[in-house]
Amino acid sequence: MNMSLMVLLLTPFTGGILSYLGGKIHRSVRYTFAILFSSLTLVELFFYYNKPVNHFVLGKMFGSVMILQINPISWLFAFIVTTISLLAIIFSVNDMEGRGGLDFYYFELMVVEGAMLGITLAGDLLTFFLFWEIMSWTSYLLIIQGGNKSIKAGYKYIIMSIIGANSMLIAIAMIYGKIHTLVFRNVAMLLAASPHGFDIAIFVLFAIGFFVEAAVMPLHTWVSDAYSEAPSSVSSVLSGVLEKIGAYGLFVLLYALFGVSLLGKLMPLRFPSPTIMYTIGWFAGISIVVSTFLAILQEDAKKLLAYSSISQIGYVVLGISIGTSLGVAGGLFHALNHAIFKSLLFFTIGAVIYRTGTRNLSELGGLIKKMPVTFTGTLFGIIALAGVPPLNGFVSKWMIYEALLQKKEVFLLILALIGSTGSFLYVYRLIHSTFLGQLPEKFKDVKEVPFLMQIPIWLLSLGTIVFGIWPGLAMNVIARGEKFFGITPIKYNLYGFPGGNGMGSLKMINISSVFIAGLIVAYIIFALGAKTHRISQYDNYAAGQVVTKDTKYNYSYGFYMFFGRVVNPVFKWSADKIYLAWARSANVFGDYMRRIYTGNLETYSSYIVVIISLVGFLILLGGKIW
Amino acid sequence: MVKNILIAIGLPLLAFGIGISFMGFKRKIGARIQRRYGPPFHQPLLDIIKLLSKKSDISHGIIYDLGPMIALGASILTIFFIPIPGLKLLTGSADVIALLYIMVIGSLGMGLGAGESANPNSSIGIARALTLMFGYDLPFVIVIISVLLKYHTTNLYAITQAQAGGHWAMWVLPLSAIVGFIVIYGAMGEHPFDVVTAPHEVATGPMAEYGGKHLGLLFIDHAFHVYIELALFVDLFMGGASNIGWFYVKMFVLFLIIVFFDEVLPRFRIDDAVRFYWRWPTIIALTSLIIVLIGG
Amino acid sequence: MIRKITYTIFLSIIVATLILFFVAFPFGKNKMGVGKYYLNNDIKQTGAANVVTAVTLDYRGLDTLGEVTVLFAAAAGVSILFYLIDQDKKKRERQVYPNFIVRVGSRIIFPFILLFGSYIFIHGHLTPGGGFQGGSIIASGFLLLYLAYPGERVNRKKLAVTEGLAGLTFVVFGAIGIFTGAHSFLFNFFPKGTLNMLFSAGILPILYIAIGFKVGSEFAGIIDDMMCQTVCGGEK
Amino acid sequence: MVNLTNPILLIAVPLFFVFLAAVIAPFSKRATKYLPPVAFLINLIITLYLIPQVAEKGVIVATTAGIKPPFAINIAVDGLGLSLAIIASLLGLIASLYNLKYITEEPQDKFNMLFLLLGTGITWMVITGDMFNLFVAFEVTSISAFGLVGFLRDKDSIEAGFKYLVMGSIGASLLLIGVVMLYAATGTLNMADIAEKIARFSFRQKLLPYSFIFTGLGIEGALFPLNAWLPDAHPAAPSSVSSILSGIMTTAAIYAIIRATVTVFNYSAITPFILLIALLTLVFGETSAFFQKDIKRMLAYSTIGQTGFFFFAFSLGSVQGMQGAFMQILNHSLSKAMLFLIAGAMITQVHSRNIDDFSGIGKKMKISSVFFAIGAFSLMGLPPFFGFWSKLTIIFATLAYTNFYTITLVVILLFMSVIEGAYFFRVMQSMFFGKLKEGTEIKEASPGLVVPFVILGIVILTLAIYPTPIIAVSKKIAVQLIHRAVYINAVLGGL
Amino acid sequence: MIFYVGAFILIAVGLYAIIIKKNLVKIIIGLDLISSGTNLLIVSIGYVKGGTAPIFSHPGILPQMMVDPVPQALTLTAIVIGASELALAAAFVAILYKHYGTLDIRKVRGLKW
Repeated sequence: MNMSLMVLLLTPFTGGILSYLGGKIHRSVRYTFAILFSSLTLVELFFYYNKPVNHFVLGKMFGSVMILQINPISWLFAFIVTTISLLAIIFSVNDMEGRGGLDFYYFELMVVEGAMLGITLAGDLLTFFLFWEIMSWTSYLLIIQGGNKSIKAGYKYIIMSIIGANSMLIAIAMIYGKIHTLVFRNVAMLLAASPHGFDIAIFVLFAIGFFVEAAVMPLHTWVSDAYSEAPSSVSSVLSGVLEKIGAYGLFVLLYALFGVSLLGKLMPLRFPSPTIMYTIGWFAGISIVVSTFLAILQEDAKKLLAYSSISQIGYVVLGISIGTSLGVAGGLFHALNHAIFKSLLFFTIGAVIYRTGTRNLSELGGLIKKMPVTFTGTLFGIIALAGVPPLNGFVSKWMIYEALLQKKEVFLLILALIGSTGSFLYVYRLIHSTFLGQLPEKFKDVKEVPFLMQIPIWLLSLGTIVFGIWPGLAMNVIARGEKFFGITPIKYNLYGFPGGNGMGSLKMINISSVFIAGLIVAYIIFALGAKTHRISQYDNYAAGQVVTKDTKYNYSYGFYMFFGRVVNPVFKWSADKIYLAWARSANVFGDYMRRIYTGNLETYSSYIVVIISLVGFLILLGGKIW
Repeated sequence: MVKNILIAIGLPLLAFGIGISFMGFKRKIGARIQRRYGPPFHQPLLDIIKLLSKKSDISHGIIYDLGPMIALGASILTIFFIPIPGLKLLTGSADVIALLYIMVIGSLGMGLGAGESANPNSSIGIARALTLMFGYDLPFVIVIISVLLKYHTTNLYAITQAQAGGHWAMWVLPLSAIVGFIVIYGAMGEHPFDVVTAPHEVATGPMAEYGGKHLGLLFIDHAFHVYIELALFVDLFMGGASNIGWFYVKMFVLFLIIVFFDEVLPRFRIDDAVRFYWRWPTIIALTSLIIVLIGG
Repeated sequence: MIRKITYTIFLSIIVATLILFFVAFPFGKNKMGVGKYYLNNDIKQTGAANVVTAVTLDYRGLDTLGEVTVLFAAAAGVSILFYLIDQDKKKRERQVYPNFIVRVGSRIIFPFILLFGSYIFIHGHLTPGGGFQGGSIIASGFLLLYLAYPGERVNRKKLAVTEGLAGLTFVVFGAIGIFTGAHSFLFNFFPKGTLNMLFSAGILPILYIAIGFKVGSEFAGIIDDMMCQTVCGGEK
Repeated sequence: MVNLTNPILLIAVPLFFVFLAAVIAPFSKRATKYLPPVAFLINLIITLYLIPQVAEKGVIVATTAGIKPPFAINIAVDGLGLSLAIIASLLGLIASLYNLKYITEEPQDKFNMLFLLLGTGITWMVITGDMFNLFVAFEVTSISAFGLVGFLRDKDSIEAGFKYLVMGSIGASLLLIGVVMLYAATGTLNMADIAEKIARFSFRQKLLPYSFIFTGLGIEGALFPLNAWLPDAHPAAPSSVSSILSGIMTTAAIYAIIRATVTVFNYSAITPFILLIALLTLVFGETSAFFQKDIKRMLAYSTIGQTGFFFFAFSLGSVQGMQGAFMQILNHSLSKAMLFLIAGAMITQVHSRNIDDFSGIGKKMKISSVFFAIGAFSLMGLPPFFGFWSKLTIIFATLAYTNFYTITLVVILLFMSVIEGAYFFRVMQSMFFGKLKEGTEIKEASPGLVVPFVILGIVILTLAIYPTPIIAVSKKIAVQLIHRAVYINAVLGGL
Repeated sequence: MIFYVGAFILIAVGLYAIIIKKNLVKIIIGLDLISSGTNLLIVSIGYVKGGTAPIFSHPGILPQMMVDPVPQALTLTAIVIGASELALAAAFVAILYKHYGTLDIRKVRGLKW
């Protein structure tokens, strides 16, 4: 049984190779292998549902063992990885049809899945970093599948991701230099044994790496381009899983490597939580609010979702950074929930793009009549995303709010609440401009997406409901994980939280049942009234004018333009522009620097003379040689 | 059990009754301020009955129908989480923070329905409504947080209990109460924040396409809405009440003040409204919050 | 001007440091380390009267192999650089020949030059001189011929074969050492003979003869390339 | 019984073939091109035969002229030397196989001889145990390299060749002066003997000869600022030659520096200085590579950067640093050689060296482009390729002691690796996803060109899948190198 | 000692020529000067005061009377190598002249940066 952790890890890689080779035979072979092996991974994963494995030695490197392990938290993230990847594979069967290089695409998709699985299963920093690097460059290859523009986006991504990985590498090397072991448990033990000022540097360097991947605010600039230009299924993997891996990294960093008490020791306590964690919380808070504002003003559906991802991952990071049991649980739970609803939204928007070929919000509209399933999926997605009961996004956000309140981190709480309110604006924009309003004439013949593409939408919509009404399902895993890392889990039951200790109570089943009852009452009143009859979308109030087919009688461009007037002055400068300015000046500097290779022979030979005479000068300075 | 069923049936009726009476008062008082005679006090009820009993009605699609229903259902949901004198109701299932989001469901349903109607006036109205909500939410959450911090609980019923005996939050946290009062204007869409439904600009905004029983449902919803806002403020800042009568009186006084200002103020442009909310109310609310933080 | 002064200063610093370094090893002082061993054991180990030859070919024979290889590489490099795509151009156009005296004189002297060169490398292990010197002298004979008869060419094929065979001789004689008892490259497996006799010092004379041929042919080749370049391919 | 395991055969056999080529050439020019592969193959087999011996004894010493080492030139092969000899033979074999199809210019016979000589000289440099012999081997290498750089005889290659020649000659002279100074000081030329005798000299006394030797070798070893000839010379040569030059020749010079620093001078006090030089080499190399439009020139600058990288690792002076340096040398040699071969194959199709003209050829030249990506990934140190492990080792070695100084070093190091990633990814992007130019007929290069670099690619992939033994071996090599007494005793006391 | 100084000055002058002189031929002359200087240095190192040539031309000459043979052997090698370099350099200059029509190094600057 122990060996099968290796089997679990190798399954997606094998699947990738097989589907690549199978694709050379026939495309159906490719799909079969890809779906089969990714489902197999999921099935294998369920063998470990309640069975942590601590130590599975892969090999020995640099005098430190490379091990695989699985604990409830890594199980949770592995579950996210495998599920979303499986759905993405199913979704892209139809979505990617007709593009070139599909064998390679599936290969990459499964390799990325395997690499992310490897990250969650890693039991030491070396394994972790190994898979991290594999993940970064394979996911780069996925991003650039989306056509010409995506290449530029991918370039940005890979550069930032290399920077992040490298800063992580420095941190790992510093740990290795300090204690000569890289296994998580030993590292935690030894770090705690001898706190030192450089540990803060280690922490910061790690955090940079994770911030890039998780897209926390100052290092988020790759996200909006990469998510929007990549193929839809890739975007959902990126947003649903890749960001979560960054969050997982942060979790490991905070709780498996350093621990709250050590962090408290490293910097004197002045804030509600250890200074470092509080700082991370502020980064998260700022990314929640700022990216919400940016999302509100987007015209591009996928860009909107991309900024929304930054904002939502801010909640995850914020939750993790609070440091209390409730906060951690909230953060982890939100990671799961965000994976579900954000992938769902990327799938539905992907479905819209698949049928209409555009992701410009102002060109779309009225698709509800043509694509009801997609609409339903989007509806569930946005309700969950906005954190409105009774769906899952609400529960985890609520936990984070409560945790913040408990810790009296009120300013962060304000940011979190405001971000959530702001998200109503953009989710409404998203669903309104795509599905509601006027159906443009050119999309008259649009059909619902094929069944294979509906499957992920159905399943994920179900997920938003299930985890919304029965949060205890997820809390089972999270609580066990918290126990594993030595955090006392909060009280919970299947339907919610009994509360206590400064924390409010929540019972999701009551909310949803009363809501349904209210709906029934409203329906009764509605049904008592006269029968309605459907009218055409052009039969509309237009202040006396007649709306004809060629009229664009729709409000969708610049939806929140007036809001833009309020916030635009603030967004004149952005992190992206600053980075670009740095890059430009570095470029100029480098261009000057390389002028040292003048192409002149005499200059080159003079370098030699100068070097030797410098040595000679040094010797002469000393006066004598012998 | 019987009591529970009675509450389940009675509470919505009570809330509706209170709400509809205030709607009547508003029209009457407003008319008197403008030196008109005004419609009869029960005119809103008559309107609702008229609308519901219309013989023909149009529909733009399922979500168009569903929108008002969701709005009404959500309002009914909400009232069960706002304690009335002597009853905890379901406050144990959702605390104040949850309540904030439960209250949003209605707007979402409303927005969906209005969006489906394919009328740009509705869309603009919803866009304004959401933006306005974003605007007043910032001071509002700060106010809520200061109250929660002050009373060390997130349970609305417990907050009400803590204010028993005249220790109203209004007196303890005057600045927060003032901001809360300003926020109610936005939440209820009263002047100067009635840009959402501004009939002269966007033809009553979200409701532009609605008529017949749909509009009837929305009227009922509005009655609930009035009740919710007022009851919430009373529970938060005015210490609830010992019996229904007092509760009603407190709500009425509050409502009276709101209506007086409502009738004499002009209208903010939407971005000015947001700017307004993010400036003074926010600063005042933050001041209050800091006072709470320091004072413990 | 500033450049000149600057670099003069730099270079004088280098010279000064070098001088300072060599103060410890003054001119004329006996600095011998391994040299002493060579002087003492030369007769016994190699049987060559000329210790320099013994060092060059025996103790440091690998250096000499390298040296020959370097020369070979240079010759190949020169012929690469002067290689003309158009083979017809290699045909030499008739030019004005030098005067009669030069032509006839060179023909008379040429055999003597060859003889002298051969003498020098054959007696390399006995007297000052050796393969390189002898080879150069031979090559100078070829140069003389070229000056006298610019229109004629050496047979490059034969030169190349000579060159190759000479090199092969060196390598093969060196390699035989590996298969003899000593398991050592360039092992002097021939009888040492008597000191100061022509047939002495084992394989050293053979190696020197090979080097002589090799150097001679290589230099001749380089001269040929250069002559060809200036006379026939010069203008393009 | 033929003693195949005498390391001197590594020199003798190829030289035999070179002179044989000279004999054959007048009769058949075409026949000469089959000689280098054979010679390199024999060399490869010999080196493989030597592996168990080196593993057993540590250092194997071969004498010349049957005289004991201090008094005659000796060949001393230790782990590092043998590994480099293996790499040199392997790259030589592959590049000469590549030459069979690639070289169409005349005079082929001379080219093949010089090519073989280049490989021989490199092997010679890494196995010799004598300072002056090192100089001779150095000259064999560089003179054949001068000729090969000028082989195409166009404007660029002649200019580059001339610059290279002048620089290389100055370097050789400096090296010679340094060697002579050592002789004046110690009266011997054998490395081990010098090492023993120089121990009585102080740091200051050793500085001048060391700096001469360092500068002389540094010119060939592409150290800043002596490397200015390299970006001209490496691209100007035919691609197979560039692959040898970039892949192993600079490395051989660095080997000589390492040998001189560690074994001969035992000069650990100099490391801060050479660390600075290594860092500057790295920075200037990578920065300049970033701005190149010419693919071969870019690769050449990248070679400078990589040289700085592994020289940096060496200059850390620790066992782990040496280990990292060795691993990076291995990685760089294989990858860079392959990249140059692929670039050559692509240039035969595209007829341009401008990166912009390479856009979209990934769709037509699939094998070449994929292997280009493999090489680039390995060079950048992306897992699971071998470069990842070497990069990791070097970083770990640098940060063995954490302070602001080492952190700054690592930050610079990794920043440069980001730049390297940036330009390689740029090229690959345009290759795989760029638009193919209209009206160009590009197809996969002929199998004669593809097969050699595919072999090399398979070696790289094997290392990627199974890096552990090499890492273990590299550790052994590093330990052996640091414990210089082993080498000295084996040479002086052995036999 | 004057031999040493002479050798160093030759080397320095050679380097000077390479750096300062613009004519290609002068540059290769500089190269030659360096190698000549080096050779002179090597030979003068081997000199032992009052020593004779290391040749056992007649029995009366004993090893103790001889100068160091090693530098002489080294010089032999070094000379050949220097000569080879020079030949190659001259060839390069000839081709450069063919390409550029001038011997001015300032004109030969096709490759830079």
